[in-house]
Amino acid sequence: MSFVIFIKRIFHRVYVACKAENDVPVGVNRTWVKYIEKGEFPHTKRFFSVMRCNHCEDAPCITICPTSALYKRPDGIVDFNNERCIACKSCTQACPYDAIYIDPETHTAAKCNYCAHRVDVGLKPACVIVCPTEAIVAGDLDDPISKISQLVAGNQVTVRKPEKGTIPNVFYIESDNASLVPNGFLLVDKESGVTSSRVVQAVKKKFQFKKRVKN
Amino acid sequence: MVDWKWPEHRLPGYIKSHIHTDGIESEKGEFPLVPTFRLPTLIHSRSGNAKWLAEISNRNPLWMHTSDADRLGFKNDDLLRVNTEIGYFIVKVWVTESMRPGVVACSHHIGRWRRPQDPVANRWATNSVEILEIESGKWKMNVLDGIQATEGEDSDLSRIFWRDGGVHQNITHAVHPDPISGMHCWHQKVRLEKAHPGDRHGDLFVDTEQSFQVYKDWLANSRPAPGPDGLRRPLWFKRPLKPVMEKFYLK
Amino acid sequence: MFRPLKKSFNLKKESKIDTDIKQTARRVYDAPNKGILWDWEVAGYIFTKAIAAGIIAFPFLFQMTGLVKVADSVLFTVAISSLLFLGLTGILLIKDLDQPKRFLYVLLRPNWTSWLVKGGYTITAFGGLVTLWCVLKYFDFPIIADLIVWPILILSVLLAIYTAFLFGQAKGRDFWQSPLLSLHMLLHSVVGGSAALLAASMFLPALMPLVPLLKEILIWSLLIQLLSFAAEFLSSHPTEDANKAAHMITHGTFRTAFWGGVVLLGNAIPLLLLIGKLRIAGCSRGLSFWY
Amino acid sequence: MSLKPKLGLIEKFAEGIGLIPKLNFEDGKIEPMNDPGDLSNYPPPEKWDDWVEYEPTKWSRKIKRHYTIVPTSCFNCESGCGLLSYVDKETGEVRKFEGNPYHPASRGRICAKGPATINQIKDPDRILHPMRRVGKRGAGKWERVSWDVVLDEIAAKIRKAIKEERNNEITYHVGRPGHEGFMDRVLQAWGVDGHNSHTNVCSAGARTGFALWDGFDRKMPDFANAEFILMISAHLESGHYFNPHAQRIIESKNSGTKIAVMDIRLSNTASRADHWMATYPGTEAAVLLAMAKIILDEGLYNEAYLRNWINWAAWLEADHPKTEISFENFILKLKEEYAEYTPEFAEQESGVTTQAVVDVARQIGRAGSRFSSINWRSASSGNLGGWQIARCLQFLNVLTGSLGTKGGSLPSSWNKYSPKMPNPPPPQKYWNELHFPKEYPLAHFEMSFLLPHFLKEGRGKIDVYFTRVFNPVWTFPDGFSWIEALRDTEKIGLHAALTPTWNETAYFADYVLPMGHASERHDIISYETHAGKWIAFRQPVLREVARRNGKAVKYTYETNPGEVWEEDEFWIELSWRIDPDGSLGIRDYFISPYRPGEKMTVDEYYQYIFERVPGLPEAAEKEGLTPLDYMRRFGAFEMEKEVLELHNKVLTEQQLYESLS
Repeated sequence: MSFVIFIKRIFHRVYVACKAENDVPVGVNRTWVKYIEKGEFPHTKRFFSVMRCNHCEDAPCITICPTSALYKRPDGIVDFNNERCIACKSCTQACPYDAIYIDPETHTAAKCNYCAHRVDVGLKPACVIVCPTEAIVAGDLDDPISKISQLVAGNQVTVRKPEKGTIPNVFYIESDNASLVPNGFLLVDKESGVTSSRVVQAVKKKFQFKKRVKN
Repeated sequence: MVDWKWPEHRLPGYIKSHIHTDGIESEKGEFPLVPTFRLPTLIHSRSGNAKWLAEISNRNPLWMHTSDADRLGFKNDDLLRVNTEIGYFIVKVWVTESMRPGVVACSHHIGRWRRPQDPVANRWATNSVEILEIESGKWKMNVLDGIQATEGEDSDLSRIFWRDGGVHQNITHAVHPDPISGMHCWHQKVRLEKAHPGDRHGDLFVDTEQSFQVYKDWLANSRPAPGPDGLRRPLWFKRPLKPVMEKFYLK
Repeated sequence: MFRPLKKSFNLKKESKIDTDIKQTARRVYDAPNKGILWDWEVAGYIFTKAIAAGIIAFPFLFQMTGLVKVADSVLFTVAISSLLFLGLTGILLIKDLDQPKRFLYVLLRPNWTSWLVKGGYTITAFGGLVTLWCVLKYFDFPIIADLIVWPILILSVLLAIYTAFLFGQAKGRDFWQSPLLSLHMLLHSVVGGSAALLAASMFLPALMPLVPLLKEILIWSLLIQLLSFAAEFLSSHPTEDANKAAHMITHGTFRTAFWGGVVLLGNAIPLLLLIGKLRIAGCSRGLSFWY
Repeated sequence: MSLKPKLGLIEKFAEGIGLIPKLNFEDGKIEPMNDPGDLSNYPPPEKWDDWVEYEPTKWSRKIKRHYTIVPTSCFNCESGCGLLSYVDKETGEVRKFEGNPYHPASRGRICAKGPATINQIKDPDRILHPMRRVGKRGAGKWERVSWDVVLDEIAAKIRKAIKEERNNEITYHVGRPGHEGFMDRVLQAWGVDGHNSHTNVCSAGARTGFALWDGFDRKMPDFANAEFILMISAHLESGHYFNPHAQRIIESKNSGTKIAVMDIRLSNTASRADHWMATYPGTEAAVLLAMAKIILDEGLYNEAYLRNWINWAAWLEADHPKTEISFENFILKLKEEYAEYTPEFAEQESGVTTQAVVDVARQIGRAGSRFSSINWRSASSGNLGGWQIARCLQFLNVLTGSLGTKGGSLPSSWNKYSPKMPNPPPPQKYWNELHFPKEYPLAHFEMSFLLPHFLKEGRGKIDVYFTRVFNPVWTFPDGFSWIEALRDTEKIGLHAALTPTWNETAYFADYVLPMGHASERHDIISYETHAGKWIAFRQPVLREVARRNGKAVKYTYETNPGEVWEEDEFWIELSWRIDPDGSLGIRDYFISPYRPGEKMTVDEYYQYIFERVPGLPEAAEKEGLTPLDYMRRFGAFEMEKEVLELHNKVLTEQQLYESLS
C-alpha cells in the first residue's frame, strides 16, 4: 500500500480529518502540511508538502523497535501496537522523516498507520476521502492496473530523502525539493511543541506570559 | 444610474479608491491596510471553540514586503503600532516576499478576547483583556494574558502550545459606507511606527467621537432618495423582505 | 525529566536559511517541534555504562595477563562497584522510558534486529557473569571464576560500544551515522575506567600497584581521544545535517560545553597534569557526559 | 495472513508463566466490504443504519463499534457542504463527521472546518442552558433560566410592540445566513420589516456591480467547463462556496484551463494560479477596462451576443444622439469611450506589467463563451467604488458573450431553488428606515454596520433586538460604537443573542440562547455552486436517530446536549405565544398544513416543502420513502444537472402566460 501526493493541489484539509478519525491530541500530528516560499516579488512561489509516515519498505523504526510494537503488515502498511510499546522513543530518533511522535495521552509511540482500521473494513484512509481536490491518492502499488501504479509510472515522482535507503512508499508529483526535505531535523526554528506528557509542565513554565499588573 | 442622480457612473468605469496612492505619503510610513484576507481554516468568530482549527491557525501578523521593511527599519517579528483614523492597534510584523510592496495586510478571524468578568469560553483562541473607558468615548483595551495552557475537562487544554492571541484590528476601523453600494469599504489608510514602550501585542485604543465624525463625513457623500416618481429604491432591485408596493414610495 | 528547548538553545543562529529571505527557500509554516526526546538520562547512562565497563576491564586484564599482581580484595571492590554502576545504568534506562512498568518487554518480547534488545541482553549477561564471578570467588572456586573472566572482558568491551550500533540504527540522526562512534565510545570507556581507578587509588591503597600502568594507559587514551575529536570535527561529514550538528557542537550552542568542558577540562588539563606527575584524573570523566 | 508480528519463543514462554500480561487477543473480525486493493470512499447507504467499524484508538484490540450514519449539512461557512455524522450506537453521541457523497455540490469532500464541528460539539465550555443577565448589561453575571421563561418574556415584549404599532422596533439581525425562507415568513407573519443582515460588510459592493447589468446580484461561474478563469478572490481557500468551487477549478485546471488571480498578496490560491496579478488595492477596475479595450480593439468580442442582448441602441440614443444607430457605430463609440484605458495606464495605476495585462486579455478573448470569472469580496468590498470593479468584471463576460453559457458565468438564481412555503403571509406594511435609510437607495442590502450610528443620531430605537449567530462587536468595524449602543437600554430595549458559542456581542446581551451546531438544527440549503440545481437538508442527527429507534421527540432540545435548541422550533413557539388568542392574526401562519387548528411542527414544515420540490417525490417513490424521509436518509437531492443557456430557450405558451402574472 502506498500514497501518491499531488503537491499542486494541497490545502489544509488533511489535518482535521486525520485528527477526527484517530483522536490525535493537540500538539502532535500524524500528518501535517509544511509551507515554503521561494523567490522575490512578483515571482514569489509558495509550495506545500503533506508530510507523514512513508511506510518504508526497509523501515528503520521497525528495526530499532525493541518490542516490535512497530511492524510491517503483509499489505505494506507499517502499523503499531501501543500495548507493546515501552515508549523508549528510539523510533522517533530512527525515523528520517520525523513522522513518529509520543502520544501525550497514551504515553506510547504513534504515527500514521494508513488508517489500517479503515482499510481492513474496505474504506480508504480518512485524509484521502476528505480532500476536495483529491490531492492524495492511496492504493496498492503491486497491482499494475490500479490508479496509483499508473500515476507513479506515468509521472515524474520524487520521494523524501531517498539517500537514507529506507525505500519510502509516499510519492510526490510536481514537488519542490526545498519543501520536501525536512532540512535539518535538528535545526528546526519551529515554535516549541508538545510531546510526551513530561513536556507539559516544561512548556507551561517556559512560556509563562508575563502577567501584567492591572493598572 | 442616471435616474438615481449618478449620471457620471452610467457606464462601467474606474473610481479611484479612498486609499489611492495620491492620498498616501509612504515616506511618513503611511500604507493602505488590507484587513480582509481570510484563512482557510477559520470561521469569522465561531472557530474559537474548535481546538483543531485554532491549532492550525493562531497568528495574524501584519504582512509587509521586505523592501518596505528595509526602508522603515523593521525586522521580522517586530512590534508595530498601526495608527488608523480613529485609534491604533499593536501587531507583530511578518516580513515576506509574498506581499505587494507598498501595501500591508492583516488577516481576519484572530484577535478574539474575553474580559475577566466574562464567562470562560473559547479558551483556544481568546486573549484575556481589560477594557477601560478612559474618558467618555475614549476606549483602551489592554491584553492581560495571551492564550495559556490550562487544566480542564478536555486534556488537550493542557497541551496548548501557541501563545499568540493575535490582535482585534476590526474594532479600530472607522465605518466607510460607499455612497452607492452601501458597502463598508474595508481598506484603511494607516500610519506605521515602532510600538511605544509599554505597548503589548494586541493592545489597542479607539475614540468613538472621532469614528462618529468619520461616519458623518462619509454620509455627506450620499445622494438620498427619492428617485424617479418618489421611489425609495428601484423596484427591480432585490430587497430582502419586500414590503407592500406603496411603501416603496416616499410620502 | 525533559528539558524543553531552552532560550539559550537559540536555533535562529544556526539556521542561516532564515536570515537571507531572498535567495533560499524559507519555511513559513510547519507543525510544532517535538522538543528533545532523548534527554540527560540517555547521556547519563552512556556515562555510567562506560565506567561500569572500564573499571572492571583493567584490573581483570592485568590479573589475567600477569602484567601486575592484583589482590583479590581489589578485584572484589572493582567488581562490586562495576555492578553498582551497572545498576545505575539500569535505573536511568528505565527512567527514560515513558512506560517504565513495561521495561521487561525489552527482554521478554525481543525484536532481535534492534540493538536495544541486544544491548539489554549484553547488560544482563555482563551483570550476571560478574555476580557469578563474585559468588564463585566468595565461595572459593577460583578455577571456574578464572574461566569466566575472559567472557566478562569481552562483554565489557561490547557493553562499552553497543550504544554506538544503536545510535547507528537511528537513521534519522545523521551525526550518529559516523563509523567513528564506536571508537569514541571505546575511548570513553578506557578513559573513564582508568580515570576512575586512578581517582579511587587515592583512597584505596591496594590499588597502588596498578597506578603506573593506569597512568600510562590514561595518557595514551587521552591523546588518542584528542586525535579522535580532531578526526571528527576537522573533517567534513557526509550529509548537510551532520555538518550542521558538528557545527553546533564546535561553534553553536554547545560551544562552551564542548571546548570548555570536554576538550579543556576533560582532556587537555588532565593530560598536562599527568605528564606533570600529579594525580588529579577524575575530571576527564566529564568528557563522555558531553559527548 | 496474520497482520501482527509473529510471537517469539521467549515471549510465549514469558506470557505463559505470567511474567508479562497477555496482549494478543482480539475483540472480533469484520468482513471487509470489498476485496483487498479496491477500497471505496464511503460505506454504502444500505449499511448506514448499522455500520460497523473498528475503534481507531484501541486498534491493537480490534474493538468493534456500531454506528448509525445520518447526513446533515455543515454550518461552519456559507457553502453548506454535505456532512455524514457517525452516531455511536452505544454512547449515543456523535463520534465524527465526514463528507456526504450524496451532496451534489461538495460530493463527499469537505474542507478543514467541516470535521472540526466535532470539536465545537464537545467543547467543554459550551453554553448548555438559556442564560439571562443579572445586574447591568455587559457586567458578565448570568443566571440559568428555562426556555418557557425566555419565550414568555420575549413574546410579551413583542406583542406589546406590535399592539402599539411599533413594528419597526423589532429587528432580527443575522450573521451566518440560514433559515432565509423561514425567517422572511416569520417576520412577515409578524408584519415587521425586521430583517437586517451583514451583506454590506460582506458582498454589497459586488452585488451592486453585478445587479446593475441584469438584476441578478450574484454570478455563478461554471468552473467545471471553463477554459479561462479570472478570480478577484482567493476562491481555492476561502470565499462563498469555495469548497465546491475549488473542486471544479482544480478539475478544469488539470485539463488545461489557465487561471489568473488578482490579489495584493500571494494567497494560497494565487500561488496555484498561472498569473498572479498583484494589483494596488482599488485599481483592479483600471486593469479590467484595459483588458476590455484590448478585447474590443483586437475584435475578440462576441458580436452575436452583444448585438442580441445589449441595449446598445438605447445607449447610442442617450449618449450620442447625433450618430446614426448602427451596431458598428456602437462598437466605434465604445472603443472611444474606453480609449484612455491603455495597458500602460493600467500598469501605471496598478503596477501590473502591460505584458501581463495584454496576455491575460487575449486569453480571455480566446476563451470566448467559456470564460468564467468570480469576485465576491476582496477588491469590491475593500475599496470606495468597489462596485465598479464587479461591474467591469462582468463587462468582460458580456464582451465575450460568456453569460449564462457553458463554462461561463451564470446568473445565480438559475441554480438556486427557492422553496414553496405553507400559507405564505402577505408582505409587511412597514419600511424600516434603520435598515433601508433614504440616503442609500441603491444599497445592497441593509446598512447594517451603521446601526449604532443611526441610533446615536436618534433615527429610531430598537425594542427587541435578536442577534442570531452574529457578532458585530468583533466582526464589524468600530466595535466600540456597538458596545456603546448595546450598553444603552434606552436605545436597545431587549437584546437576545441566539448563538452556539459565547462571543463578544453575547457578553452585552440580556438573553443568551444556545442554538445548535451543524448536527443540532433544521434548515434547508440551496446555493449556486455549479451548473446544476440542488437542495440539501440540515437536521438534528440525534433527533433523527431517536426517531429511527422509535422514540417520540417533541422538541429538539430533548435530544441535543443540555438544553441546546434550534431556531425553527424557537420561532414557531415564540410566534405562537406572541398571539395566544389569534387576535393579531399571526397564529394562523403557524397552523399545521396537515392538522387544521394545531400548531405546526418542524417536521410538517419540511414535509410540506419537500413534497413540492420538483422531482423529489418521484425519486423518493423509487426508494419507497416519503420525500421527507428521503431527505433524512440522503441529506440532499439534485433537481437538475445542467442549467445552462436559459436565456436562449424559447418559452412555451404556458411560461409566457405565467410571466405576465
